[in-house]
Amino acid sequence: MFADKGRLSAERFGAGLVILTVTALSLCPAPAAAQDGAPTEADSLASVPSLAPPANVQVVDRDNDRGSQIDVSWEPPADVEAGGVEFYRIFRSSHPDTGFTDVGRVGFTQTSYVDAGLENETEYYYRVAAGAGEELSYSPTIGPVVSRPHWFNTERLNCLVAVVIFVAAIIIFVTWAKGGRELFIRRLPGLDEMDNAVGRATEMGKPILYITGLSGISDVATIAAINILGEVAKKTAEYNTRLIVPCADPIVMAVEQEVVKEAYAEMGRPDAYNDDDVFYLTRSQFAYVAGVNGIMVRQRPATILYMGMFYAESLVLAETGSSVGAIQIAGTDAVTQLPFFITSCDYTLIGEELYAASAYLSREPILLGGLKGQDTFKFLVGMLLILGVIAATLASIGAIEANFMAPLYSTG
Amino acid sequence: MTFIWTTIGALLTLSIYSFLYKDNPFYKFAEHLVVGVSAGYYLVIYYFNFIHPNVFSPVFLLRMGGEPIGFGSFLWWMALIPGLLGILLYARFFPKFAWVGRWALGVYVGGYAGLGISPVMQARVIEQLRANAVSVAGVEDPFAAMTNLALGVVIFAAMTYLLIVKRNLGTKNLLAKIGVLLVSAVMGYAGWWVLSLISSTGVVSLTNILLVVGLLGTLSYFFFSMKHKGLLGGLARVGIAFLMVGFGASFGYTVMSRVSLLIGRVSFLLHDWLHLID
Amino acid sequence: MMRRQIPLALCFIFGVFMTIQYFIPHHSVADMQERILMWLQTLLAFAFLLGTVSLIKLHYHKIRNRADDRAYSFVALAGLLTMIGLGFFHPSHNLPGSPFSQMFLNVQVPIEATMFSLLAFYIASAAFRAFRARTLEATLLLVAASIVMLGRVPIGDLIHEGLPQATRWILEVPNLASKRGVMIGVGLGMMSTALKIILGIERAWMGGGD
Amino acid sequence: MSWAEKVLKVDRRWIFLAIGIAVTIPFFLPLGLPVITTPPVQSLYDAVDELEPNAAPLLLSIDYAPATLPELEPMSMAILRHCFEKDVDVVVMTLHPAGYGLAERAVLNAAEEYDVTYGEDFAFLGFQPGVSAVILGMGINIRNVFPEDAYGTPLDELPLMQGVRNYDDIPLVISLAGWSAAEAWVYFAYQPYRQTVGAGVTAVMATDFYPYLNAGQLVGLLGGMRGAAEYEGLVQHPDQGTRGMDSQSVIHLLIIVLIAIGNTAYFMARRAKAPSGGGVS
Repeated sequence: MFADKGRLSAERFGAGLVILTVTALSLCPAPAAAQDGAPTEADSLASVPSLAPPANVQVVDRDNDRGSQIDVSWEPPADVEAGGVEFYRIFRSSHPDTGFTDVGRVGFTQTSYVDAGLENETEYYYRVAAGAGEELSYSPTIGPVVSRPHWFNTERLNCLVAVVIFVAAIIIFVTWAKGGRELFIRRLPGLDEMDNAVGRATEMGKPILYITGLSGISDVATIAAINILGEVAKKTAEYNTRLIVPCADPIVMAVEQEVVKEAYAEMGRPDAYNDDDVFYLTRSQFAYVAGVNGIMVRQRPATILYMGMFYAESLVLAETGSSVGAIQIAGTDAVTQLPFFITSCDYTLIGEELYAASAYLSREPILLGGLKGQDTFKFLVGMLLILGVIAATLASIGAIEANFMAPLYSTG
Repeated sequence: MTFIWTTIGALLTLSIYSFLYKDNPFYKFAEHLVVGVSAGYYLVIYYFNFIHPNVFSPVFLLRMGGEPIGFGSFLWWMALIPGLLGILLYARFFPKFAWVGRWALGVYVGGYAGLGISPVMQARVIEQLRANAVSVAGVEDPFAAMTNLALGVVIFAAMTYLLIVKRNLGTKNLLAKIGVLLVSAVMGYAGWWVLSLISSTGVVSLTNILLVVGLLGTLSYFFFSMKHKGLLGGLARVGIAFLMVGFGASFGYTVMSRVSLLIGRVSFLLHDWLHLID
Repeated sequence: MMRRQIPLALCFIFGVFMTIQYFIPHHSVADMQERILMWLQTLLAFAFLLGTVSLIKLHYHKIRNRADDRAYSFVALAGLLTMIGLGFFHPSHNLPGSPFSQMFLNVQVPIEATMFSLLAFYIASAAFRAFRARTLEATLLLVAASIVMLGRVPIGDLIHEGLPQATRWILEVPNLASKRGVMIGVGLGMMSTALKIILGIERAWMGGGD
Repeated sequence: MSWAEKVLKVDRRWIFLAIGIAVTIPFFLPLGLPVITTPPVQSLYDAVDELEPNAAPLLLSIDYAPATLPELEPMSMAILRHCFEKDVDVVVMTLHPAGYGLAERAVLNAAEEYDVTYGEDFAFLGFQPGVSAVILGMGINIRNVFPEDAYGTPLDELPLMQGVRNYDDIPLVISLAGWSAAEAWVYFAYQPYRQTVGAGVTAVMATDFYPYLNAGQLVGLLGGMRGAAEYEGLVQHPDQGTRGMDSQSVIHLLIIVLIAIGNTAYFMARRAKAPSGGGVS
């Protein structure tokens, strides 16, 4: 029900589709197979072969998969003139001679098929037929072939190496920072204002509203926002200012209640914490907005903080907040919503700055060390980009034969 | 019946629009109603989509996805685990045992944090790097004309800025101002002409150079552990410029669909409800 | 030990498993990963009761304390309890035309759609208020937004035929470069935050106490 | 207070009022701004236009939900009108659980305007869950997925469905969706079966679909309300899309004008405050 999530979920759905295909491909053709029955030698001889069969049929275990899949590939009939192929059908059996069933059908431009839903470590035989209308022309039987599951996706080797380097960089700098080094961090103007914003609310005797967006913990941005909430709650506890946190996700609510309670306890004011100020509103995007708008116009907070993942609701919230005269500081990694916060808020943390914020506010050496690790990796990314551009350019003007950086970006 | 439901929807629609004027009882009513209704909706939907099929049905009814499963079988235990973790969350209702709830949160936070590493490296870093590691020579450039024009405008703007603001030329009187603008315009035009000449050879792709410089600049802006001075400072400023153009584009791009939504609501009121237009 | 070490250990174990499963296609690991994802979603479903109790408590307190606008708290509770009643105790709650889906389609959907459409008003007022050529950066934002806005409607074609082309250029060159930069930066921030959670460096989520 | 300062401090409710008026007026007084047809819309129109009357039907998959209704419903109306006008048979279905009522509404409303009969000139198959499985399954035999239409009539009893087995008998599929359903048609109908597919998507999604168009995986594309307006222009039946485009144009222009007024006032006010001129910061 999150509008604007369209594209995001479309990406996720893309991955889902692939999984679905696998099941669909294995399920759907079943009725068709029943209709066609198993082809026999007699069948293929009976149909007058104006069509040539597919050539050079090959079957191999599918690489880098979870198992149960076999790649079938072929070449178009040698004698294409004999008649236009309209489609190919793939037949499978666990015996070389009998029991072939129709497992799939593809259009004439395709020359491969992934057969899924098989038993691992079992021998299978295949035949591929070129078809036009009612006519089918079968290839010879190919096999046996056995499908096996794999323990490592070699196409993701580059990603694994990158993850290992990244983890190493973070751990090295965190350990280094633990040794008590002074670490520099550049100014983040929005966060410098945090103290003033809390102070202003205290002076005016008005509450502070803290909004962590609509996402759950599954978005890392929410975790970053929760870490920042801990620092903010310490300040409100110190200044004795009311902190209101309406939540859109019940688990986030549970965690945020703990975080705020802990911050108040740490500042020696556990009695000032009120469970009713960190509460669940609703998961529904614009129902949540309706509720928060109501809180804004009735409680008139002096300061509003938006941290975390936001969708289309960002501007409705920020404009209502600005109309009640609140100082607003936003921080989000949602690229599409940043422009709206930038236009309506006093300060905006852009993208990665949100993740740097908890280190910046707490000044804990360990967290600052992590930031240094991030920067190191970022430098590496920049260098790889330059190298990649050089390689691509050399390859396209023909100075080198192949783009030597390509394997680095391969995607599995 | 349909008309009654439509009228309810229309009145609620008007109640929300009344908020544009100011907070009022109608808005308060609609707001509280939708908060309650949607919270209830999600409770029901999540129960029937997750708890019932994944926990209740297999554990108590011994059926999973329509298939019977054995009591105490592997699948049965696998269905019991999320049920137990879920019950742990309710320990919060009893302050003495509230800490047990952390076990469930540990699983939840850890599980999702784990998903925030490898796929993120793939999709947000490697894929983006691949898409942006473009060749800057010997490729087709459909945007060449626009890029040249844009760079010409940038030269013009930069000249004007440098001459008027930095050098204080032309702040004295109108004539000087026009002179400075003219000079800048000529420089910008010349720049555009030279660039057009270069890109017409088809050897260098200025567009792709811009893509690469823009990405490097944006990345530089996000350096935290170094002062933004010198080369880094310059690149970061370029990065900010690109960021701002990007944000402006996102803003302008979104306006259309938001206006479509408003048109949709107006059409609902005037057409579906009042039948004022056909 | 039970109170802090076990949750941290669970967080570490599940975090590491979910990190490395990405590289292991084997069905035993893939099945486990799908199962864990199901657990996490189910856990969230359980948490909705926590949320609902929080909402009820809030409005119950308002009513008990005789807050000024407690009448609306009755409205919220009525809406909530109606949906729960129709959802759990009315047969066929998920069929088209059932009272549950009627409430959803004719109460929740129009209100949310209208809230969403408020954006058209706010986008205009935000543009008027904030789009001022105060600085170079603000000017770039303003110019890019104006060109893209005009380049996408018929009136833009009438003003200048180059506008749609300029719009595409802005979207596919400077916009793309900057979006990629933000994405890469955000990716690094995400991974580093996730890593710190898994390693137990960042443990705010646990709250306090022993 | 100078006029510039007054303008800068204007109550934003005046702006809201202006937007409200700007969106409503074109509903009553259409401006009839010319909508220039873009190539992706033209090619989709041509694909429909080339279909033979009273022969193999067009399959229209109305896959949108209420949230994207304003942008996508005008498209379904325009396409349905085009078909009914030309006596092209249409089969309508939906892949979105919330799309059932919307699809039915569109097809019945369009049918009312023409002299067409259910079962002979058009049919409504209803909803089936499982996006990719549905699309793939229909490639083998539509009856495996939709044994009967939305009202319980077996497909064989519908005259226009006789002889329609699978994609071999459907010259064109059009999917109208505000989510990934349109992509699913490319992946699971075009890729395996080489079924000709066209799509209509929201304005925000449109740019993501250009690669499919360039690669020939889509025969044509309608993007957002503007795409609908262009199609309405081609079938010469201006309706919601065209009217919406008037409102769109007016509001976009209004926003630009507001920005211009805001900036003029801003510079006037600043000049008034700092008469000595000098360095601009």
